[in-house]
Amino acid sequence: MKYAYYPGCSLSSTGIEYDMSTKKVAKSLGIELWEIPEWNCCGASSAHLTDHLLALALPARNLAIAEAEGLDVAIPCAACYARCKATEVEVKNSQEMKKTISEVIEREYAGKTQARALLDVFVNDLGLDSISALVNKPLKDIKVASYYGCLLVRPPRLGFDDPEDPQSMDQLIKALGGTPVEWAFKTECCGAAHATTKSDVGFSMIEKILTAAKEAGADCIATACPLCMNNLDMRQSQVEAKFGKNYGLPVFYFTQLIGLALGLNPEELGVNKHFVNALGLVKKLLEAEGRRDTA
Amino acid sequence: MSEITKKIQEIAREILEKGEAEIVIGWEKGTFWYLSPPAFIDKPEDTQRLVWDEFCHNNLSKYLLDYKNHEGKVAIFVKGCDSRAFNRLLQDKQVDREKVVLIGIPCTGLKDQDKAKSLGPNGDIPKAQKCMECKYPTPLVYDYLIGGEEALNEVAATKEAPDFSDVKAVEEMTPDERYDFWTKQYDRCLRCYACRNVCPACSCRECIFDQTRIGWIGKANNSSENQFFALTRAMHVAGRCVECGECERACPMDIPIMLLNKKLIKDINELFGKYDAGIDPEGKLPLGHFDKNDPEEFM
Amino acid sequence: MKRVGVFICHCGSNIAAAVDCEKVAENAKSFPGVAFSTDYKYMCAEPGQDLIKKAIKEHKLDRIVVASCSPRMHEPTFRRCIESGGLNPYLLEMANIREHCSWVHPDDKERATFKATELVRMAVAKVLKNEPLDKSTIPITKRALVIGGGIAGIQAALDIANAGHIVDVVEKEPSIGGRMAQIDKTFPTLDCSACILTPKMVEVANHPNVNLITYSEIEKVEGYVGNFDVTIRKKARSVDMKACTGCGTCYQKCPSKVPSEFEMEMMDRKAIYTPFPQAIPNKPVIDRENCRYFKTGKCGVCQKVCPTNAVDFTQEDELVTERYGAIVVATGFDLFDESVYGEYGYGKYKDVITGLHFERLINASGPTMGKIKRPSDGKIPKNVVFIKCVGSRDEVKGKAYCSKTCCMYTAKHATLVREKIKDSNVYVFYMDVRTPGKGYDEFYTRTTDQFGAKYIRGRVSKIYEKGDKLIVRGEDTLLGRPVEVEADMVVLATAMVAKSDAAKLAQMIGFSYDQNHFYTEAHPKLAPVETHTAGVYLAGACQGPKDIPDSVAQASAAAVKVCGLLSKEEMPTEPIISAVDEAICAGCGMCVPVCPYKAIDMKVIQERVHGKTISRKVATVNSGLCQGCGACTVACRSAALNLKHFTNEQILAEVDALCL
Amino acid sequence: MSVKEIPQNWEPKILVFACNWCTYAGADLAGLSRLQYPPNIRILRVPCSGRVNPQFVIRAFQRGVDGVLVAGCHPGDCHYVTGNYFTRRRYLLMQRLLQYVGIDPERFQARWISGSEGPKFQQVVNQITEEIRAMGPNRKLRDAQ
Repeated sequence: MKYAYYPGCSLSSTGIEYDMSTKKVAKSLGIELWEIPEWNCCGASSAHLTDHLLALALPARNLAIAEAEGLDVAIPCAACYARCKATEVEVKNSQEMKKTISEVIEREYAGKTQARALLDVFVNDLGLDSISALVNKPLKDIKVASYYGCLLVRPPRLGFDDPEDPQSMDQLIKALGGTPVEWAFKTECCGAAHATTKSDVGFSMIEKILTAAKEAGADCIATACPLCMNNLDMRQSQVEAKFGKNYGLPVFYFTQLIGLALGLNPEELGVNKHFVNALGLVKKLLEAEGRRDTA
Repeated sequence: MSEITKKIQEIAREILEKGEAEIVIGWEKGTFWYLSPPAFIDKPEDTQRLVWDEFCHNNLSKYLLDYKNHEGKVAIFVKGCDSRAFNRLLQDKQVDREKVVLIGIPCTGLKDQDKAKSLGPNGDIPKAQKCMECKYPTPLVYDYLIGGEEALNEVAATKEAPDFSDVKAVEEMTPDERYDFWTKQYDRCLRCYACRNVCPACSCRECIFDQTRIGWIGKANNSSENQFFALTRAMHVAGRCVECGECERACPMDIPIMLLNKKLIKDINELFGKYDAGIDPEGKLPLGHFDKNDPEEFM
Repeated sequence: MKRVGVFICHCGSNIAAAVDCEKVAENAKSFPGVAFSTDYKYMCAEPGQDLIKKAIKEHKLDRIVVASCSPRMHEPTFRRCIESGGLNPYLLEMANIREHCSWVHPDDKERATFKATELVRMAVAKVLKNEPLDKSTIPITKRALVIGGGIAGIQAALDIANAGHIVDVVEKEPSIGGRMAQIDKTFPTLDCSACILTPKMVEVANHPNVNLITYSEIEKVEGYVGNFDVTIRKKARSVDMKACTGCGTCYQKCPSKVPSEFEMEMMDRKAIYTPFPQAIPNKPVIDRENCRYFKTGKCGVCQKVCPTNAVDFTQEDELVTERYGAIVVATGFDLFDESVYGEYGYGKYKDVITGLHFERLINASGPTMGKIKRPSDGKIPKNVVFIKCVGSRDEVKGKAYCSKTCCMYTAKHATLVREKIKDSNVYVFYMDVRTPGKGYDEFYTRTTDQFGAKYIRGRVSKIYEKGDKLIVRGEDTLLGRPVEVEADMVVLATAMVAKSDAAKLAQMIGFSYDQNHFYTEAHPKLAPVETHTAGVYLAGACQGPKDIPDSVAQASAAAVKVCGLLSKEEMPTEPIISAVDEAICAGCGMCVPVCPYKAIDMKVIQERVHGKTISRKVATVNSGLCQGCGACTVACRSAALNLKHFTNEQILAEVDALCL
Repeated sequence: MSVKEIPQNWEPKILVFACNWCTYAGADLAGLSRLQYPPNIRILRVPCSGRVNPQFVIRAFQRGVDGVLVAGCHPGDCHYVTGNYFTRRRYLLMQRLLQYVGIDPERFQARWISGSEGPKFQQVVNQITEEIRAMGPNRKLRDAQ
């Protein structure tokens, strides 16, 4: 199983642990990731607000490189995925756009290569059975709130899961031995950049998600987006201060949870790089494991 | 081969002696060494005439039409292609399965009669074209099997698949070249209807080419009428041809009739999905049903 | 010698302006078989027709060609004309030299005249091979079948019965009444549904011309208009209908409790039961799957307590076959599977219910005796949210169509909540409010203005539980703002969908259905109650979402069609149908699957061959079913099948004539 | 075939098999709407496009027609419910077979034209007439006369 890998810019900065854990886990699961050489920014957030052609051309270049290699592209970041998917679909459905794009990027791109969310690849290509077969440290007694965010399963019809009530990450958590909690905020907006520009708006959005996860009885949150991670993890203490709450909810990339369940070293997965202490929960997990072992 | 001949004679004798059938249809040696015409045996002692060799081309299933009103049972030997022909007749409701005893012969392919004639008995005679493209060398339906399951597996391994390269070659010509090609072929046609008479898909009580009162076709033997015959015959066997190649073998003028049949087979597979005629006598015929999602080219 | 008369019409100047009609008439004189040819200003007018009739006599004409307008316009006129002139009406052919010639080639008289001449030559060549055809008749069985005993079926049955015809009503459930029986009140009048339905149920049950066959299903349908042979499976009730008095002792004593389908599983019924108190027939059936006696062999309480010994465990399904002249299909609808909307939490949260649940909740004989109580804890809800278009108008998750009734019944529900719970708040999330019906918009206006229901234009994105509340989040698209409502109960207006077995019944009877499995009417405007199969009519929501008035209207319309049919002893059949030449037919059966009307069967014939009698199979065309499309003629390689009036010989003659 | 070979005063002759319920009605509508098209077509009325035997088509070419159009209701709209679905199957094959024996694709065409598509009828007739006019008389499959 081989995919072109498009990490995107967040995964070499704020989301570095997403990149670390993705690579580690992919290797353990036997997925070969071929990082697109000299990949460029997908243009997320800025490009599609300013220039439609630019917004398509940027991801198209990366997709074209993968297409020449005959590979579909696995994309961890939800925003990169959304931009790449939009490009793929538009090029695939318009001869005219295909021509224009190929001229702009000076490469052939026919829309044959598919943009695939990393979660989709794990759950639907590799399959839950193959993953659970390799689990040796099940996430027993860990209650996880699967948080998909706004972009991962949208727009409807193009996505790989139900856009309103997605299930794939919940099933993955189950396959890892954990317990997905029932909650209604799976696809709620995390506020994106509002936390920076209009913090009162942004913070209240984060507060809603964290409160809902806590009330649903979650021990932690799983995510598939570096920006969601920023908001839920980095901003958590600020939200706690502002609203006088105390969540203490560690946030994981789903890849980190897979890694933990596979028994990989937490530090190699970047679990130590979070703002809200995540190692505590890991320790609890390991201790529980130890108790079970000795019992 | 002689071993199979022995088995054939034995089983035929047994069938006649036990009264399982009144007639056994097989092959015997003909006037020339490269011909093995059909034999109609009704006495146990005559079964020694039966043979099996590389020239047992005749598709015996077609002869069952001559026994439609016969009260007793008829036994016939079937190669892969004969068994597809039998299914063809079954699907066209022309034979009663209960009234036929089928003896299957796994077939490793027969030799080209025309080449045999010119190369002589010691020549290196190639396989017949139809056998080089045979997808079903083993009988699909039978009551007895010569050589048992083992032979079945052995022969199954020899199966081939037509690559339609000959059809593609014609397709690649310009329209005028194609027209010239076919005109040259069908200008030779004598309208002897031998192709029709041997064809297991041609089971009409009265062929339209014999219906002079409607006037589908004139009696004149000219290109136009010959082409009408060629195209109409092709359309009538479309989706029904079992690829036994008998039409082409029977043609005294060497017209490549299978080249038309194969074109239709290729198109049916491309347009309406994979289909081999004479495999499932219960199935739907390609021109006997439709799919709402068939290709749309007529908008 | 055949003697053809050719009549070229000028149609005033409509034809004559572009075609030299005299010349065409002159040219036609030289065509083989033409004995007389002339032109005239208006062939269809009285003098024109007289001209034809006179010529038939004077010139001993035995077949006629009229070159004029489209045969789609005047073929019937000229057929009648030559018939009164003494010829068989099918010895007519028309050449369309107006729509297909003069009107489309107004500027080139020479070529238009040439074309008209050729069209006439084709018509002459064809008419020479025309055969006289006679309309035959098929007998009509004066008995109608109504499938489905809901309001549509009841209405159709009553109308047919009142016209004096015998009608059987087959209902799958133990009682007639259908969906309307489950409904509490009806919009826009808010009269009690049972109060207007039950009298009709009683009327239909007591009608001397109506025969109710409940707890029964259609097993097989054969035949054709006027003569449908229908096999009905009467399921074993396990109760002797004649002996049972409907006293109800059995179901009072029965120990097995089963969630009641009628009460939307919010209440229990017994294993021996009637679906609801006003059921007709008011005689119970045993639900064998849930009956202790049938499961364990022990119990039999009902049998012991029955004062008339009516309980009979040994009853078996019974198959009866009856012949009918016409069929009305009124099988109704199902509700969309709302669990598809995971974000609404139906099935997860007890207080998220459907409109039909709500109907039972508010019904005086329902599980809460008409008090609106939440299913979870029985509390009276203060804040009630209604969500419309759940499954309707949603191509992604549901159905693309509008379910038509939800706007009105949601308005009704909103009104009823406000009426019954004085301090309640009602919120309705909607996409559009569609109220096309008499008094409908006035009702909706009262719901908002008088009863104060708050309508919010926008979709709901999610519902989740918070304590004992349901948080409903959505968008108010008019204000462009997200909204959040703390609700005690949420009611989903789920889409109406076709019955799950709708396609099966349509295939059995032999008519078509659409991609949503609603039955297809013969014409969306001009034949809305007919199907493509003669003698089969549609009523109610099986054809598409409908409210009660529409269903009743369609049922009466279907009944009129049935009565029209049954009022005759026999009906004429179109003679342009296929025919089999048995001498040629080889019995291969290729024609059978291509016939859209199941008009071709195989039959066995006997014949003598070489002194022996043998039997063989040949195709046979049912003249009652054949509609004359000719599909079979092309499937038949040996041309044993031929279509009358469009025979192979005729079409070949036309092709040949065109090229002379 | 080059333009030179086209004889003077030659006019193409095109046979249209039109189903009674859609295409024939569409042609009537073209007339009612006075939509002009070249007078080269001859409409032969059949109940359904499913009635058109491929043998009729070959016969027309034999007798000297320069082009043939088989036209009927759009799939799904057949007056006889399913006739045109069989037409579609049959003529998808027939069209390919005719081309295979050398008939130019323009000479045989099939189209769906509904009773409300007068303008489409006009446009299809215009197009086919022009295509065939440009190709010249058909000599393939013709009787030697």
